[in-house]
Order: sequence, then structure tokens, then C-alpha cells
Amino acid sequence: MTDTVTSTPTPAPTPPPTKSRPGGSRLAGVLRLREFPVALALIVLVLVTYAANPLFLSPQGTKDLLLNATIMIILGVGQALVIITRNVDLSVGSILGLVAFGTGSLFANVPGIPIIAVFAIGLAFGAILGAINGLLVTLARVPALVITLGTLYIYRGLNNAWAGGTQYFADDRPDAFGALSVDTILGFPLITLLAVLVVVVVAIVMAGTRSGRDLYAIGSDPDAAKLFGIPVGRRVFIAFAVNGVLAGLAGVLYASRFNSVGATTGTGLELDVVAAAVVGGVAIFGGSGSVVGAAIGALLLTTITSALTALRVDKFWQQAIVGVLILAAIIIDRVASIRTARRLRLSEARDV
Amino acid sequence: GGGSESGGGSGTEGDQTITFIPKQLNNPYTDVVLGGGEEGAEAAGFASSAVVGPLDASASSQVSFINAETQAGTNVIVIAANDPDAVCSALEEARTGGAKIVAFDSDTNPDCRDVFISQVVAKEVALIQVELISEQIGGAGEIAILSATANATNQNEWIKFMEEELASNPDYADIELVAKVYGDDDDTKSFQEAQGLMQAYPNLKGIISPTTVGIAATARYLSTSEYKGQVALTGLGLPNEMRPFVKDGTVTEFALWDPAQLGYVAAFAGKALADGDLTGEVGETFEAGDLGEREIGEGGIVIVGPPTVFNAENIDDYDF
Amino acid sequence: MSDTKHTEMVEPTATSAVSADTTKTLRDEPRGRTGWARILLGRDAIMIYLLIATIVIAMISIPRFASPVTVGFLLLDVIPVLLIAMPMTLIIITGEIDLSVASIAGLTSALMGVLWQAGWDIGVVLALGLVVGVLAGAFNGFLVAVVGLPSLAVTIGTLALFRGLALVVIGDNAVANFPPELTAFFTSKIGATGIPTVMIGVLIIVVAFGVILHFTPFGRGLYALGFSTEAARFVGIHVARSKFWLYVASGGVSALAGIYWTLRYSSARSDNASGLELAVIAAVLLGGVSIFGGKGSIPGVVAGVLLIGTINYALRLGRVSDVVLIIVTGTLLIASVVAPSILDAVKRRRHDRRVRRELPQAQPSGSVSA
Amino acid sequence: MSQEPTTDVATPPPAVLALRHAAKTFGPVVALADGTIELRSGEIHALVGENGAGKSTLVKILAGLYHPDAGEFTVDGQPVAFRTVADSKAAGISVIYQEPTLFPDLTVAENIFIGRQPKGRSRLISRTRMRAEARALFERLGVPIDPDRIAEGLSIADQQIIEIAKAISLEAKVLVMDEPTAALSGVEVDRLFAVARGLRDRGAGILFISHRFDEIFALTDRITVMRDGRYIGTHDTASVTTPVIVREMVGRDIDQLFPKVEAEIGDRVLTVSGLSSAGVFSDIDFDVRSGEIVALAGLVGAGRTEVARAVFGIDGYDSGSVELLGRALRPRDPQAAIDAGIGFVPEDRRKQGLVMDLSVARNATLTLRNSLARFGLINGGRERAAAVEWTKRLQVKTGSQEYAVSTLSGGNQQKVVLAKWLATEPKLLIVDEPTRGIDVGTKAEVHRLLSDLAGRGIAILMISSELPEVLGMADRVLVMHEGRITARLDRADATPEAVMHAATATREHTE
Ligand SMILES: Nc1ncnc2c1ncn2[C@@H]1O[C@H](COP(=O)(O)OP(=O)(O)OP(=O)(O)O)[C@@H](O)[C@H]1O
Ligand SMILES: Nc1ncnc2c1ncn2[C@@H]1O[C@H](COP(=O)(O)OP(=O)(O)OP(=O)(O)O)[C@@H](O)[C@H]1O
Ligand SMILES: [Mg+2]
Ligand SMILES: [Mg+2]
Repeated sequence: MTDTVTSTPTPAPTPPPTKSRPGGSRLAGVLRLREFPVALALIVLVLVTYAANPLFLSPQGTKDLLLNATIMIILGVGQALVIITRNVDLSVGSILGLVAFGTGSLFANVPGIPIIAVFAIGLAFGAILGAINGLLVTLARVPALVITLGTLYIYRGLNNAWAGGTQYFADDRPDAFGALSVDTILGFPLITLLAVLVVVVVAIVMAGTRSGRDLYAIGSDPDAAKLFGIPVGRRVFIAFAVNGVLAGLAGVLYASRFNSVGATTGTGLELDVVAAAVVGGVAIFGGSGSVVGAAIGALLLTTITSALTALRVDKFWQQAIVGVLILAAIIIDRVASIRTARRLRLSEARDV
Repeated sequence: GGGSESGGGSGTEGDQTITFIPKQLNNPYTDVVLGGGEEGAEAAGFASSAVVGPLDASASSQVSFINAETQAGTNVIVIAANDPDAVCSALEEARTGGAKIVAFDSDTNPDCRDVFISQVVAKEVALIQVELISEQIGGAGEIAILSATANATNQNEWIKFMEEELASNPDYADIELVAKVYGDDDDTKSFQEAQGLMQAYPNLKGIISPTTVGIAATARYLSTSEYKGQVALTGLGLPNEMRPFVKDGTVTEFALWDPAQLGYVAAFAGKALADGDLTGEVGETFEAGDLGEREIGEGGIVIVGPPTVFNAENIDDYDF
Repeated sequence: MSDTKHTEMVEPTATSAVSADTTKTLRDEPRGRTGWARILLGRDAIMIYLLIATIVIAMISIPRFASPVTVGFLLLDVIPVLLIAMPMTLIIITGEIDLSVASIAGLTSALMGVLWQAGWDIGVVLALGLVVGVLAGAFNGFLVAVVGLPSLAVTIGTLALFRGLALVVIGDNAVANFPPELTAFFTSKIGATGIPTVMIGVLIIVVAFGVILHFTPFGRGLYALGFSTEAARFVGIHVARSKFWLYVASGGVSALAGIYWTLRYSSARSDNASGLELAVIAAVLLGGVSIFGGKGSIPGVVAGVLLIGTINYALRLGRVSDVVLIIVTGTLLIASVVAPSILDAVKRRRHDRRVRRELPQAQPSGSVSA
Repeated sequence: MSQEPTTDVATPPPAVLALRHAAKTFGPVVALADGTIELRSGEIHALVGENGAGKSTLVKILAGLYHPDAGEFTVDGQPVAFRTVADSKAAGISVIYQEPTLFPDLTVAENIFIGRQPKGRSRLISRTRMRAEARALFERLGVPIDPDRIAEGLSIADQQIIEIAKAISLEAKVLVMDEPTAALSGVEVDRLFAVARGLRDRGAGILFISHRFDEIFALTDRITVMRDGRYIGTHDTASVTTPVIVREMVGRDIDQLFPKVEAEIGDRVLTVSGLSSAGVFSDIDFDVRSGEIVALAGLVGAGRTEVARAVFGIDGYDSGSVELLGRALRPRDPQAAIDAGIGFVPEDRRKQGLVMDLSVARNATLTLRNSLARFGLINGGRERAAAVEWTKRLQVKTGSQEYAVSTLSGGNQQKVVLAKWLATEPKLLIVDEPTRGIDVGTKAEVHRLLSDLAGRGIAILMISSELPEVLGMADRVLVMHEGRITARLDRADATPEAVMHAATATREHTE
């Protein structure tokens, strides 16, 4: 028999037979985490590459790995927030581009502007762009995919119109600003620590606060969320705005790390970011997954490129391998959820 | 002048039009080239000049711009091809409509243009870069090339000459070319390719990047990493972009021609073609304004000028 | 059992049953439109009016736009999007999506280049190109329809995979020397009409998809399963099978687009058609297909594709920068989904006013069952 | 007529909640023309009315989900205008909607406490406390549901129980329940009633909507009747009888609720032999003859729906066979079953029976899409004609054939489901809970319809959890318990005691 437990007509039974998980099975809990397979893949990848090419984990190698992942991690966290609410933001590449160019232009045109002010302005700029997405999605109640595909084009167009052929180079920015993405603490680049901080804060909010949990509820069933009285519009709007802020942060950091910012900065990033979240176990239709997973996904995707190069795998194979990895992640996720469902059925059948 | 027999919008000498189609809009190098081009167009006496082009440097995106120009009856189309063949049939159609085709910067298939205005002799560019890197690494060791897109005509031609030179010239016997990678003229991608090279080839001594985006991105990576000063870098770069890296010692020397001259000469070649003074035969000459007389060489190629080598001493004398 | 027998059977029930209509309606409230009004004022019709208006404005304001040459160049430009938009429309109507289409076109192109370079017969090259597209589509179809994975995620994966395979196949080479007769055919026009010859084939494909979607039981099923796969299953619709074949069709048509691309530009490269997927989806959505599935039509999508193509071409002819073009495209896309909800809001407001007029705010109830 | 409209009654305890003369329209449809309800604290108040009478609409106004077009609304005597559901919650109103609204990806505990999760010392959500509180709630309801299980895949009954747990945990002063018992079995209903009475005794006002009169009379203190979107009147439950209420609801007398007409029973249409599916059901053997109504009775969760799904081909099975008119049916192929002449009215009409966003017409002809085609192409004219014909025959009340079927009331939706299957002229009709959530008037109509169909020689397999329906309609009753058939009773032997005994079968019955 399957789960007849809940409807057995036997008179009110003694307390529910569910046992709280004893401490010993904490390991089993970890193994069942959605993030586990991705994290495992990442570890295996790094170890294999390290075995073949020890330079891969040299201080410089590690630093490069982390730096490469930093921007993607921040974008992945933001995207995960939005995807969890059953939306998507395809305009992040364009937002990043606009903010990065804005950062370059601030330094070039306002000599002596404090770095902290640039960060503040960049984040605010990102917030505005994200908020526009959020407003359009929530007020007009139209699908985010369409809206953000539209703003992907519009923001990119504005960036082109604003920048024209102008590019700002690393030289135009203060050394201290560039140093953010060069200096390290205990081998960790400063901006990577910033990204880790972002992950931790957002993860705590998502898991431990009511509004964070609301986002999951909304993604799980938006209609039910409305019936329930969750302020769906406000929450989704905030998710988009926060995603904008994070894309803005990524834009500022981009300007710190890379040489030039111009009209095309950040082009084509959107699908990579979504892929990072998906690889990290964020369900594309919302309701489940975590920002930690998305961050690990981002780290895995950026690491694979470096690893293949370090392993001297023919570069023509790299993209194909990334594709296989994305598919593998989705399939593993599905297998895991089928097994969870079976486990639930079995355990409830036993309870009869 | 002779009567040009343009079909669509035939122009008498007074109202001829010229349009520049670069690989991609909003690219600093291109902007310098186009600046020279528009100046040249005015000096050569075109009634109007325009710049149109795609925002991305993809192979086929230039075709619809060529089509639109064909239909607009433009007399001279000046193009830097993203793909030598993809633009061909569209250019053929433009020629049928009476337009003259000038390729510049990056050649099309020779069959579908009248002349090609080249920066410099391809081989000369290649040799200069090999020479520079050899000097910087002391004539021995592993080197790699970080190029633009895998299909870029001009880059591929230079790389071919470099490979030949490295193989045949006994001076370079101790230099080994270990890798060719492509940054797609994208800042981020070039940056990561440079980084990958360092890890994959721990003994790497030098990098040649024959593209302005690639050399700048690589320089930025080197200057922020422990490889600064360890790995030599040269190639083709814009002085304005490379200045900080020359000053901080990441890069000692690199080369480039004056991009503005490229556009300038192209405009005059277009004018001569449109007026019927030039047909594209080898040995013909035309007057290129301030830059004097130019001759059409083998394969319908016009050479603009020798490349300049930039270093800490002279870089402040240039502004482009 | 015959029809008439059946009628007799239920009729008595009907007559003896309650006939009170509990669904009261308001006076002078616009009812759901019927017949011609529905067609002439529908979403598709509006797209077509918009297209016609755009063409007329372009003809007036842009010199030389009104010419057969325009027709030729414009159509040549939109063919790949138009082709891929057909299966994409059906796929989106079922509530799925296919982001890998452009990569399949690129893979086809790369394979054609390599095979042709290796000296294979061009007929075989074309056939194999098509076969690889169909296989790629079947792979997507297997993962989405049979395994049941979310299509957005799957096709982001195959977007990378197929493009990666294209790179593996052809690397950084470009193959250009396809038979001139063939490449010439792909840009040739039908007489003096300016219409490209290949449009005949494209038209056949468009009509075929239109008929399948709008006039066959299969098409009816697609709308139903777009809204609810479970309810669709209960009326006998083969959900997995339908979706699988749509992805196969998408792969096949994407391969055709890849072949067209290769031969029109006479250039087989790994990056052909890259980024086309978003352009196709933008056009399909602009054409009135709901990204949530269940809504959309082929005429609307054709109008959407042509609208973007026309604006595109007109702006280029007018030497307006591509910057403006992408801003216009984005704005149109947003407007196309936001406008209906603004209209709805206006309608609701008008409705509320009418209601307040008709229903006195406090009327004594007193109504007792008689 | 014995009734005392409360509007006239001299002010006894003041109403904790009062909605008067409320109106709500959707486009041209007037869902609620003059809705009035007065709920006192410490009472259980029934709201009854035919399908489409506007009960759910009224509930959604109370919940703050709909904004009324007209009317006055007071809580504790103070006028209120809820803008969102949150406002009504804040005012102490807790609602169980007609359709369960769980978040499938969240755990059961989180589903109950979403938006008001207990916090720990760190001011973050404390999962331990949440789990413990959820467990305490289930104990109070007497049902063992694992609070850590995700809600995905729960049966409708479990979902409904979680809704109830959610609502009572709010300790609201007003609890509104829109057909909470529709998916529950007798035992669970009893427990719900006990809880409801407990809440009432603590002073809560409870608004209870149901189509089952036995429940209404067993539980409630007062009854408000609605018809056609209008308030008709309010009665003390003790001083009124079912016929009175029914007459007010439908505006006429209902004489015969279960008009079973004897039909001539013919040849075997459906033969099911040895059907087993591991862990779901086993050794199911039965047949249905033409003109016969066979009822599958049993408690919720006995596996009746699963058997029906396997017969129809929605689910597969491990062994056994299904034959229609002597020809074996292909497993897992509903289209083959339809072609062979089976129609299936599923239990969940919103998810399975209808494509809610498609028009009434399209829904009605979905089953016909193959037969409406000539040379593979569908004839639009014939399609429209078929839709009009069948919705007319079943008297579907709708503004237009083009309206989305989601805009119809529950009963009218069920009629559309029936219409689309009758249109296929089936030889065997499987109906799973055909009158779930359907009002008396329509229910009688559905019963008459089924009876008529049987009279015309159609074989009918009916699954129902309502004993009177089973006993009234069936020629033969098969009782299931834990995936097995535990009794086969002829009409004459089918007493309530016999059926219930087999449904709660002890070991000796199953072996
Ligand atoms: N969103 C909507 N759009 C249009 N019409 C609607 C909508 N919701 C309800 N209606 C209509 O309003 C009327 C009342 O519906 P309601 O759901 O309130 O009935 P009910 O009394 O709850 O019926 P049931 O007992 O079947 O649940 C019906 O005619 C229905 O078709
Ligand atoms: N959607 C579902 N997901 C998971 N389990 C389900 C689902 N529906 C039913 N079940 C479970 O399957 C078992 C058999 O249920 P089934 O619906 O067949 O019972 P039934 O006798 O038809 O009852 P009823 O029709 O009255 O609901 C029950 O334990 C039920 O909880
Ligand atoms: Mg209702
Ligand atoms: Mg059931």
C-alpha cells in the first residue's frame, strides 16, 4: 500500500509516527542536499586538475580561479533570488554593462571621487535598473522572460548610445580601486570575500526570514501565495531590485578587475548566469534551490573553463563540455527528486 | 573624371556618396579608423559620407548593411570584412548596382572588391611582432599567440607568416610557439585566455597578441598578477590604451600603424574608383590627399605605411 | 449508437431540469465578441495592421523603401527567423521553449562545411546536415518529453553543447567554396518580383505549420496541453509524443535555417546564427504567443517576424543606428505584453463605473424566497 | 413558510462580521448581486446555495481577495474595506478556500506557518519550533502527517487537512470554510467537526459551506441561503428542515434526489481481470454490463481512483487485463480507451477534467477533435455546432461559449466535463465522484442523467464516497479496502451497514 497513512480510519492514533532525524543521519541529510552533487563535482574537478597540473592550485592559480568566479557568483546569487520566485532576469548582462561603464565614466569625469561613493552610486544605479524590471513585471503582471528580454535589448541600446566608441581603461581609475581585485587576504582576493559575504547574507535571509521564505512560497505556487495574503507583487519587486543591486555590484567589480569598459561590456552573460543557477540546483520553475547552490554552480562553471585550459584540453571541446555539465546537473537533480519521492512513499507506507 | 555607370543612384562627381562599414561599431580602434575615413571623404570631395555597421562583429551581420547601401545607391562602399566570404555575394550585388567596393583593415575575398587598403604589408607586421618578442625573451623559450576571433582574416594571415618565420628563420630556432588562443576581441574572454595560458604553460616566456583588445586585456592581467615582468607581451595595440602598461613595465614594446591613415586612404581610393580614374589593376596609382601618391600592388592591395614601434620613449608623442 | 438516438436519450432530462439561469449579466456591458468582430479586432489582426502601418510609414518617409529590391533583401534577412519561429511557436504554445535552435543551425553549418571540404557530394552534405538537425532535436525532445526535464534548463544546456560540437567539428576554419550555382540559387529572385526563390519553400513550411496548428486535432491538442498537461492526458492527448515530435521538427527546421544560412552567405562556420534564439523568441512573443503556453497563432507570429524585419530594414535604409533598432525592438516587445494589461485596466475601470451606476449602493434586500 | 430573516430579528449578540448587499461582477457576469451574511461569535453558520449561487465569491470578498463593487462590510461593528488578504488576516479572519492552496515545494510545517513562522533566539526562523508546533496541531486533529514532508504529492484529503490545520492555528475570531469536507471521509469529517465545535465554544465565529445537508444539520447553528447571487434568508438550524432549505435554494420543490430507473441489463461491456499494481491495488476482478451502474465504494484512499485510472490507461499496471466488448485494451493509452468507447469523468475537475483557461466550446469538443476532422483537418463549423449542441443539452450556464471555463461555477464546470464525454457517445462511462461539490439541484440532474444513460444501454462505473448516492444509484456495489475488493453486493443486499463493514474491512474480509 502506498500512503494510506493519512486517511486510515483507525481512531486517533498516538502521536505522529515521524521520528525526528537522529544526529547520526545528519550525513545522510547532507548527501541529500540539492547542492551536494554540484559541490562534489567541483571538488573532483579541482582535484583531478590539480593532480594533472599542480600550477592549478598555486597561489596565483587559486586567486585567478576565485577572481574569475567572483562576478559570476554575485550574478548567480541575484538570479537565484529571481528564479526562486518563478521569474527570470535576462537583462543582467546589460545591467552589468551599464553600471560598469557608469563606473568608468564616474572615475574619468569626477576626479578624486571616493571609491565608496562609486560603489554606492553603482549599486543604486543597478537597483534602479532592476526596479524597472520589477515594476514592469509586477504592475503589468506580465511574464518576466518577455519583460527582461525587452530590457536586455533596451539597456544594451542605452549603453551603446551612451558609450558610443568611448571606452574607459584601467588607467582612468585610481590604483586603489583596481587593487581591490588584486590584493588578497590569506590568499583570498578582496572582491571574492565581498562575494562570499553577499552569499552568506542572502543565504541567511532566504532561509531564516519570513520574507525570504515568502519568495519560495511565491515560486512554488504564485496563485496560492496570493490567496494566502503574501504580498506577491512587493516581494517579487524586491527580488528584482536586489538582483539589480547585485548586478550593479558585479558591474562595479567588473570595472575594478578588467581593463576596459564600454558599449559591449557584459554582452551575452545572461544565459551563463541562468545556467550557473540551474547547475547549482535552483529549479527553473521556482520554489526550490538555494543561493549557496547557485554560487557553487557559478564557481563550477567558471572553474571548468580554467580547468580545461590548465589540462590543455583542446579548447574547441570546452563549450561542449560545459553543455554536458549543465545537462548532467539537471538530470542528477531529477534523479535525486525521484528518489526523494520514492523514499517518502516507502517511509509513509511503513508507517501504516 | 570619367562617367561612372552606376545603376541605382548614379552620382555625377558632385554628389557622390561613400559609406563605411566597419567590423563593429563602438570600438575604439574602429573609431580612429573611421575618423580618418570621414576626414578623407570630405577632402576627396564626396557629397556625403556615412558610417553604418553592426554592434557585434559577427560574420553575416554586415550583409544587411551592404544590402541597404546597395539599395540606397551609395557610390562607394568601404568595408572591413568580418568574414571574407560571407559578405561576398552582397558586395557582388552592390557592384552590379554600380557601387565601387573598397576593402580596408580586413580584406574580403579579392573577387568581390576593387581594392584593398592594407595597413602594412602583412608579412612585415608579422615579422615585426616576432622580432619584438624574440628581443624581449632573449631569443629562446616558449611563446603563445592570443588572437581575436578564430576567423579574422587579417589576424590569421599574420599568424600564418609568424609561424612560417619561426619555422624557417634560424635566429628563432630556440623559440617554440606552443599555443594559439582566441579572445574574440572581447575583454573578459581575452583576459581569461591569457590567464589560462599561464597555467597551461608554466614555462611560457612571451605572448604575441596581434589585436588591440587582446593585447590590452592581456596586459591588464599580467600587470595584476605575479607574472608581471616575468612574461613578455607584445603585439598590436593602441598607444592610448597601452600607455599605463608601458609605463608600469608590463610591456616594453609593441607596434601599430596609424589607423586614421587607413580610413583616409580608403576614402581617396574610393573617390578615384568612383570617378573612373582607377580600375583596381596592379600598377595604377592615385592621389591620396596629404598622404601623397599610392600605388596598387600585387593582388589589388594598397599599402598605407609602415608600422610604428611604441615604447616608453615615444609613446607620449601619439594620441590615438 | 446513432446521433439521433443519443439526442432522444438526453432530451427529456434537459426539459425536466431546472432552467433558471444563475448567470445574470449586466445591461449594456460589452459581451464577448463573436464572429468577424473577433477576427478583425483580435490580437493577430492588430499585429497585421501594425505591420501594414509600419510598411506604409516606411514607404512614405524613407526614400527607396518602396521597391521590389526591399522585398528581396528584407525577406532574405528574415527567412532564418521566420523558419525557426514556426516550430518555436508550437513549442511555446505547449508551454515549453527551445533555446538551442541557433546552435543546431550552427552545428548543421559546421558539419556541412567539413563534409563539403572532405569532398562529399553536395546532396549528401545537405541530407546529413538535415539529419544531424533532426537528431539534435530528437535529443532535446527525449530529455524534455520522455525524461520530463524542464525545457528552459535543458535547452540552455544543449545551446552550449550543440554550439560546442560545432566548434569541435569545424574548429576555427571557415568553408566558403560551396557550388556557385547553389549559393546563387539561394539569393536568386523570382523574376522581377524581387521575391527570393527560396521563399516558395519557406512559404510551404509556414503554411504547413499553420495548418497543423490551426486545423488539425494535433494542433487542438497542443493548445490544451499548453494550459494543462494533466487535463490533456485525460482526453487522450499523447503529451510526451506530441512534445517529442515538436522538438524533432524544431531541430529539422533549425537545420534548414542552418543550411540556408550557410549557402546564402556561402560560409560555413561554427558561429553561424549565434544569438539567433533570442531574436526568434522575441519575434514569436511579439507575435502574440504567450510564454506560459496555450495562446498564439501562426498568422500573428508571421506578422511579428515581418514587423521586426521591416523596422529593421527600414531603419538601416534610413541609416538609423542599430542602437535605435535594439531599443525599438525591446520597447515593442515590452509594449506588446504591457499594452493588453493596460487596456484591461482601462476596461476594468470603465466597467466599475458602469457597475456603480447599475447597482445602487444600498438597496433594501428584503428579498424572501417566495 | 417557516423562516425568520435575521435582518428583522431584534439585535441578539452583535455580529462579529457582517457583509450586507455586496455585489461583485466579472466582466458581464454578475457573480454576486446582493450578498448578505451576518456571523456572530460563538456560532457555526452554514452558507448554502446552488452551484454558482455566489458562495465562493462572497467568501473571497470576506478574505479580502475580491473588492466588492457595492455593499457595506463591518467587522466588530466597524466598517472595513480590505485591500489585500493580509488586511483580512489582520482583522482576524481566516479562510479555507474551496480549492486547496498549498505550496508544493515547501514542507508541510512551513505550509502551515508561512508568513508567521516562529522565530528563535537569533530572530531567525526556528525550524525546530515550527516542526513542534505543526506536530501539536496534527495531534489535535488526530492525523499523523510528517511536518517535514514536502507538500508535493499529498492526496487531496491530506491537503484539505493541512488547510484546516493552517486555518485553526491562526486562532482567528472568524473561520470561513468553503466546502472543507468535499474531499474528506467520515472519520476525518467527524474530527473536523469536533475541532470546529471546540473553536466555537471558545468564541470563534465559523462560516461553513457545504452541499451535504447531513453535515449542515449536524454541525451548524444557523443557515443562510443564497440563490442567484442574492441573499434569500437566514434560519435557526433547529427550527428548519431540509425540504425548506432546498426549496429556498432552488426556488422550487425537489421531489426525487435519486431517480434510479430500472434499466435493461445487457451484455458485458467492461471486463477487468486480475488487475494488480504493486503497492496500489491487487487482484481486481469485475465486470460492467450495458445498462448497468456499478458503484465502487470505499473510504477515501481505498484505491478506487487508481483502478479507474488504470482501466482508462492513464496509469499502467503490473498484471491483469482490461477488455472492452471482448477486445483487450492497450495499457497506458487513454486515446485507445476513448476510441474503444470509454469516457472518464475524473475526480479533480480543475486539474484533470478541464483545461481551465480554454473556452467552454473548446473544452466541450476536446474529446471530439479526432472525429471532427475530415482528411486530418478539423471542420470549424461542425466543431462549433457540436459545442453548442452538447452544452445546451446539459444546460451549461455561461455567458458565452467563448468564455474561459474557469469563469463557470463548480457545478457548471462539471456539466461541461460530462458534456465532453457524452459527446463521444461512450459505451462505458467512468465517473469518479461525479457530484463532488455539486449542489442538490444539479446533483439530482446528474443522477437523472446517469440513470438515463444507463437506460440507453451505456455501462457506467461510478466511484463515489457518498453512501446515499452509491445506494441510490447502483445496480451492484463493489467495496474496496486497501487496494482490494472486499465485497460485491447486489442492489438488494447493499445496506449502509454492509458497505461500511466491507469498507473498513478487517483481516478476514481481505484474505
Ligand atoms: N473569476 C470569475 N470570472 C467570471 N465569472 C466568475 C468568476 N468567478 C465566479 N464567477 C461566476 O460567478 C458565479 C458565482 O460563482 P461562485 O464560485 O461564487 O459560486 P458558488 O456558489 O461557490 O458555487 P459552487 O457551489 O459550485 O462552488 C458563477 O456564475 C460563476 O460562473
Ligand atoms: N495525487 C496524488 N499523489 C500522491 N498520492 C495520491 C494522490 N492521489 C491519491 N493518492 C494516494 O493514493 C492512494 C489511493 O488513492 P485513491 O485516490 O485511489 O483513493 P480512492 O479510493 O479513489 O479515494 P477517493 O477517490 O475518494 O479520493 C491514497 O493513499 C491516496 O492518498
Ligand atoms: Mg464555490
Ligand atoms: Mg479517488
